[in-house]
Amino acid sequence: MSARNDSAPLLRIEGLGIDFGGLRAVNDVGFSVLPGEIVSVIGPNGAGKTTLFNMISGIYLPGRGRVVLADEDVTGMAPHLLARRGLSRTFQNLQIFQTMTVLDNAVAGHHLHERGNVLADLFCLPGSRRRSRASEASARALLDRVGLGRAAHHEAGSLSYGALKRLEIARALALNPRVLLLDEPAAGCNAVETEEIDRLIAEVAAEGVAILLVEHDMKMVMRISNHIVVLDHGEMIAEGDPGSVSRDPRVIEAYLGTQATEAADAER
Amino acid sequence: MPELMQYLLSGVTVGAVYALVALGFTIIYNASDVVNFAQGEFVMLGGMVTVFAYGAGLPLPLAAVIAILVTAAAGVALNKLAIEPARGAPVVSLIIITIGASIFIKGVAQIVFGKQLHRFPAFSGDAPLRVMGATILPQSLWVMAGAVAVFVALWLFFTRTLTGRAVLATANNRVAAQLVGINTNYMMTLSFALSAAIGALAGVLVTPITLTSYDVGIALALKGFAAAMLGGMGNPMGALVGGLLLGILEALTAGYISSQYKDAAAFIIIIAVLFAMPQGLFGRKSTDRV
Amino acid sequence: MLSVEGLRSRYGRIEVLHGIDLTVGSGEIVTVVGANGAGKTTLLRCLSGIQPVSGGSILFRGETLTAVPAHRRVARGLAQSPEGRQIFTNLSVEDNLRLGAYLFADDRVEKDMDEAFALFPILKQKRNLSAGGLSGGQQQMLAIARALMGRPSCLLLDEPSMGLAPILVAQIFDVVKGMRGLGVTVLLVEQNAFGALSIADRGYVMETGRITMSGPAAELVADERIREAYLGI
Amino acid sequence: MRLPPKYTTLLVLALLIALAPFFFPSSFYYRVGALIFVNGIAVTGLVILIGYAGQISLGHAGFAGIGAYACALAPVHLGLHPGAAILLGAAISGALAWVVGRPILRLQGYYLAVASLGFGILVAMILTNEAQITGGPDGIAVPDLGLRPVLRDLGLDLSNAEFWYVFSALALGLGAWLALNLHQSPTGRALRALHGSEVAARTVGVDVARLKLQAFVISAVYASVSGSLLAQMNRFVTPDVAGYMHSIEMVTMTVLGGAGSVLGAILGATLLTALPQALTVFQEYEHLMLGLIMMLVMIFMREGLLPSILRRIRGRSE
Amino acid sequence: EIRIGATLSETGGASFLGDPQGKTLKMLVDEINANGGVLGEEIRLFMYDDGGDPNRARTFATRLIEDDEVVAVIGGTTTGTSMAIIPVFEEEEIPFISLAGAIEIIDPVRPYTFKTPHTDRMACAKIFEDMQARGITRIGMISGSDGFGASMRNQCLQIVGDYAIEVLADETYAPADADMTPQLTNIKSNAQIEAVLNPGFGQGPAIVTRNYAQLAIDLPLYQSHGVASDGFIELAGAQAAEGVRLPGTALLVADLLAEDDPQRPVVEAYKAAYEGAHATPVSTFGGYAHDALRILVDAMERAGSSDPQAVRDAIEETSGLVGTTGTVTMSADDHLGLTLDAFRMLEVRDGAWTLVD
Ligand SMILES: Nc1ncnc2c1ncn2[C@@H]1O[C@H](COP(=O)(O)OP(=O)(O)OP(=O)(O)O)[C@@H](O)[C@H]1O
Ligand SMILES: Nc1ncnc2c1ncn2[C@@H]1O[C@H](COP(=O)(O)OP(=O)(O)OP(=O)(O)O)[C@@H](O)[C@H]1O
Ligand SMILES: [Mg+2]
Ligand SMILES: [Mg+2]
Repeated sequence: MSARNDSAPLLRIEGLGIDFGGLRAVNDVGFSVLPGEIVSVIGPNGAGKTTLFNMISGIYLPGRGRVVLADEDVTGMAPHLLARRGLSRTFQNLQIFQTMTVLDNAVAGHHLHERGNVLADLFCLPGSRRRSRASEASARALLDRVGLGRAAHHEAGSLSYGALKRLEIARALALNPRVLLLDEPAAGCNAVETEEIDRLIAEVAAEGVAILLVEHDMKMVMRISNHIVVLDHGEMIAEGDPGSVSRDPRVIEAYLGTQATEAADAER
Repeated sequence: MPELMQYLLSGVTVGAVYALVALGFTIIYNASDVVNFAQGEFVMLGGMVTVFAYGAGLPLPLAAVIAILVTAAAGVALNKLAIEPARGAPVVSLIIITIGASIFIKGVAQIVFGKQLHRFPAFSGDAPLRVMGATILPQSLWVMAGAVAVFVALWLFFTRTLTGRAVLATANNRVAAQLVGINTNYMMTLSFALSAAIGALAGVLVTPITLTSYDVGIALALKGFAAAMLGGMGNPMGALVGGLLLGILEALTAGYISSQYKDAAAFIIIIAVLFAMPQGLFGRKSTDRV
Repeated sequence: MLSVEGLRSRYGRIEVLHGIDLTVGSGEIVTVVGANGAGKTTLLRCLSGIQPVSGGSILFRGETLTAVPAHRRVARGLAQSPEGRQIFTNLSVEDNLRLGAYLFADDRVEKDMDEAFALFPILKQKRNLSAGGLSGGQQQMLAIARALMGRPSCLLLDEPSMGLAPILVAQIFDVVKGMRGLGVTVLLVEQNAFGALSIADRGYVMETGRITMSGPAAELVADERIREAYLGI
Repeated sequence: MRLPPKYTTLLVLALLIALAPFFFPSSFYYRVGALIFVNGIAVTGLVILIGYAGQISLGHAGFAGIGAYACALAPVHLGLHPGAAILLGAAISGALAWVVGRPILRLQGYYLAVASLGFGILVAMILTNEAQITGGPDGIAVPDLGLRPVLRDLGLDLSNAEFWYVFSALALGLGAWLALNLHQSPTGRALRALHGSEVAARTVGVDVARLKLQAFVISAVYASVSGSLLAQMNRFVTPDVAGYMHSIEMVTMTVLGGAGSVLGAILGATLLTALPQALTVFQEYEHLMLGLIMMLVMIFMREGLLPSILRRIRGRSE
Repeated sequence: EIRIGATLSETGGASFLGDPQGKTLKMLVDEINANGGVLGEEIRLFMYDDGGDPNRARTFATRLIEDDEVVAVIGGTTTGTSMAIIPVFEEEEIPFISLAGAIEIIDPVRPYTFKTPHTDRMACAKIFEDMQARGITRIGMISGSDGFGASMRNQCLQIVGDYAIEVLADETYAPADADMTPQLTNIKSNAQIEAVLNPGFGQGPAIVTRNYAQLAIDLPLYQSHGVASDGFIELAGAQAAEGVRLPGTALLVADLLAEDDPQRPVVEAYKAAYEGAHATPVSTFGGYAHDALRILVDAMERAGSSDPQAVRDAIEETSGLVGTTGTVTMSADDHLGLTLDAFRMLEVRDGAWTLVD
């Protein structure tokens, strides 16, 4: 915990909030994520987790507050500009490039690093070709990493739900992000598959990427988080390390439920 | 001042024609996301069949009813023979099918009805009515009444009936619609029948004003489409308001600016409106979240 | 109640179900577990009729369903809460629920809707909002509630706990358990295999389009292979 | 060694173009061929816009009109060489596409369609109404490209139809090559990505607005060149070239052939250009047949001619 | 056999013109063949529908020459299609008789290009003469924006000065417009205007006429030869059309012609044949095709050959040929061969066309 204060945060959120009509979907949320750290955001359904992600990644314009990415105020910046600054994410409601192959989906994630000029692309100049080849190689490696290597040439639309979730992770990683936002990456995966994803996330974090995670699988969250932020009705109701959060009575009441806590304890 | 009044009356007359055509697009669009490019041909069929039935000696109201039924049957046939077999095809492919259907129907009409212009008598005579120094033909009132009646009927259909909502559900998510027990094929057939019937009704009402021939469909469909988009596709209110607005805009431009560029003015305004309201005046943004 | 024999299904040229045999007795809760891409979703899609079947047979209450279109199966009592939720995003929450009871127009619809709202109070709060604006978990609740509105005698649930907060997962499993008392048969596909097996009567294990194991749920939970492959214990 | 799909496509195209004349019963077919290629150019541009980027335009005939009238007017009023007029037309079209594309491309689906339709109608209307300059609805003559005499001096004596067959085939080849390059390039991939999911494309760093605009401009240039070539081949042009029927025809060709593939779309152009010639035997049943065939193709080959045919061939070989 | 080609706008915006032309050609060719053909050979007609699209017309022109190997071509229903295909025939040296109105087709004279309809300019002249005779000096114009309307408007504006007539209002409407009251209101509100001229064809003029009556505009209304048919009165309504004048051909008033009018037998024969074969009344436009074929056949018979060059020369020497449009006498610098008296000023009286004397 003390380590948190040592290095400069990669992502800092201050007093972030947004309203939809009369609904305060998110209000006054603030925390920060350090390089190599995994911060989880948990909370009941409709607490505002995905909305928070959407504000951080530039899909919604925050109504209040600031988002600071590596000391730069990026509040309300367009998603593609954020991507160029190293922010990458996955989606709770899958956003797959359906008609492209699995490989092309992953390569598209690498877009930033192969971005050339339309004219060069039109005339197939050598630079453009070289960049293409390089991104393909790194995309393949990523697909192998998430276990989709064999499906590289399938049309993305033909994958099962769990496979698509992993494809999204691969695509987000292809960006070589500094900050990675994962919205329920383990949804649709069984316990064993979830552990694989766990490992992957831990590896990525170990490379120095700041990770912000939304997940309802408490076992996973408790296992890998360095820090946990709890939202309820858009407000932060608790924050801290896994141990303290999981014992926080307010969190138990609003989110975990006594049954689940007991079950988890029993399993442990 | 009487000029302005005359422009407005003209605009409302023409606008009601556009609105009727635009309303016809609504149901098929709401059931399938397809803009039916053959909608103009339904309007043509409505007018043409009435012309010939009336010409054969039937009383006008009966001729009109026959025309509407025949056109509705054509709509059902279009769905059964062309749209349903292509189930699962991308929306653009379905649109091309409707373009093909429009060419086909026009081709048939050209052979069956010939290439002459036709009209039948206005329902309530040709004596113009005077309104504040301007004049309007009684048939225009019929067209306006028709547009309003269809609008009200559609509005009730989509907001007050379960079937109306089932039609919306079919377009929104076909698989889910089947999973709750909606017979999506039937919904499509129904919507083609209703759209065609509305188109035919439009044809019946406007022919005394605009005249009809085998190839009036495209021009009407184009303006109706533009009107529907201006108002917001799929929303009956949008079709009505979009149509009237388009008609009035054209009339005012023709009256005050330039009759050569009246269509241009209409489209410039459409583009300007869409720039401010990308879903048209009454269109709702779809709320798919990520 | 439901019996499946030699069921085969394909996407285009690729067969993904290679002959599935499965039965679900009346009032039983049966769960199917399996890895990503095993074909669980495809199986449920075949049962509800939105996925064409290329071989085998489906018998429901003694009648063969293979040629019955999806919307008629609903009338026979088969309802599904599909993968990916598949709610009507452009319609209001209430309309979504009302359409769940599309085949009915009696007083019970109101009552069922109230029950759904009692089960998921958040849906009541949002009843007039368009369903596309709901959070992921709220949409999942809506999908389940909509399936319940269809008064099924057999309920097909595809990962109902997905995206739900732990407190609600527990609640969903309670609801499923409660189905037994109402005489509703349930076929449950779950990634939370531990939870599913602990409320189910029997279970099937599916691997790449085939059933590889089956038995009473309690036995499966205890099975070493299953614990290792699916429960992560 | 297997050829990459790009070269396979170009090779197939080149073979077809080179071999077809051996089957021509009369030199009239050179004319049909040239028309196919000219339409093929416009349609290839639309593959980039519709097939890759998923944006519908019902106004591309407007750009064809600009290209065509540039060839009619620039040589007379600006003293430009007809060849340079093609470039001028392309430049104007590109610039105009860039200007109108900004607001228009914010729209989606049918809203984009109607806005672009409005643009096309505007162009057609100016060409029709400004009769002092454009010759009005009855059209205007276009100066000759003047390349044939040059070729003749070089010892290559081609008839008018033959010349245009070769010339437009080369232009199409170039257009197809560029479009195929784009397909596999980062830009092409990004275009296809935004077709799949705009949100996701944004979050991987695609500047969606800019990219759409680029696709729009490129396709406008294609349409413009197509219009220019048509005008110079016919030596005469009327505002019909900019009419919405022409726009709809272009989109129909693209989708009918298979919007995602260059070869497919060219196949669509071939079908819709050659079919009316073949259907003249049906006399007054011509239109009916045309509509019927369009419907049948789309019903039985819902992804378009070429993709469906390929799928079927692959399906059988397995 | 002798191969003759035609490319007409049987469909599309100009189908009112092209359709009767196509029907006429087919009917007459059958008739000629039934009577032994020309020069002892059968005529074979290759006819295509260009839909009014100049690009398609050009393709069909090439096809007629290269593929069908015809010796002469009739067609080009519209000025646009005609102008688009003229270069083909001039280059290939095939005689071509256009059925379109604009003066550009035969002015300047091109060796192989002829036409049968009087020019729009002549129609304008006829109308302006009539206006002059009635003492009208200030007029309003409302024209269709299609090729026909725009071309005639253009030519009328060019010569209107010669008649000391001033155009005070110049409105247009699009071919498919449903209501012209705004334009007519503008004309009406200009108190100086003494008459209104409406160049156009199709439904536009009928709607203009109806709106004219609706607005109770009390000035003489002139239509063009574009609507010279009985259908016009029916569409506009007899009441609204009452008093409308237009320059028409003898065809429209066949039964009103003087017994000794040289055109009478010709137009009566054509009218009877056409109306016998088709359920629709004859129109001026079908007459253009009738005359074109007659000119062609006459030239072949005089030349004693169907060789394109010989036929061309013979057409140029056509003299005193009585057609439905008028009496045709061509020369090396007149490839039309009609004079203004080909037009007759007609007026609707009691729901029927009558001759204005
Ligand atoms: N675009 C929108 N329009 C209307 N309401 C919205 C919109 N986006 C979010 N909301 C509302 O804001 C609240 C927060 O939603 P959000 O998706 O952030 O929840 P969440 O914490 O991600 O929940 P879950 O765990 O179910 O995914 C919800 O009540 C939702 O209905
Ligand atoms: N639309 C499709 N087209 C082609 N193949 C498909 C399609 N949908 C699924 N598949 C394939 O069918 C197989 C079974 O998929 P299915 O979705 O049934 O798996 P699942 O068991 O539900 O997996 P998950 O747990 O990830 O949801 C997978 O190999 C998948 O790739
Ligand atoms: Mg969420
Ligand atoms: Mg699944």
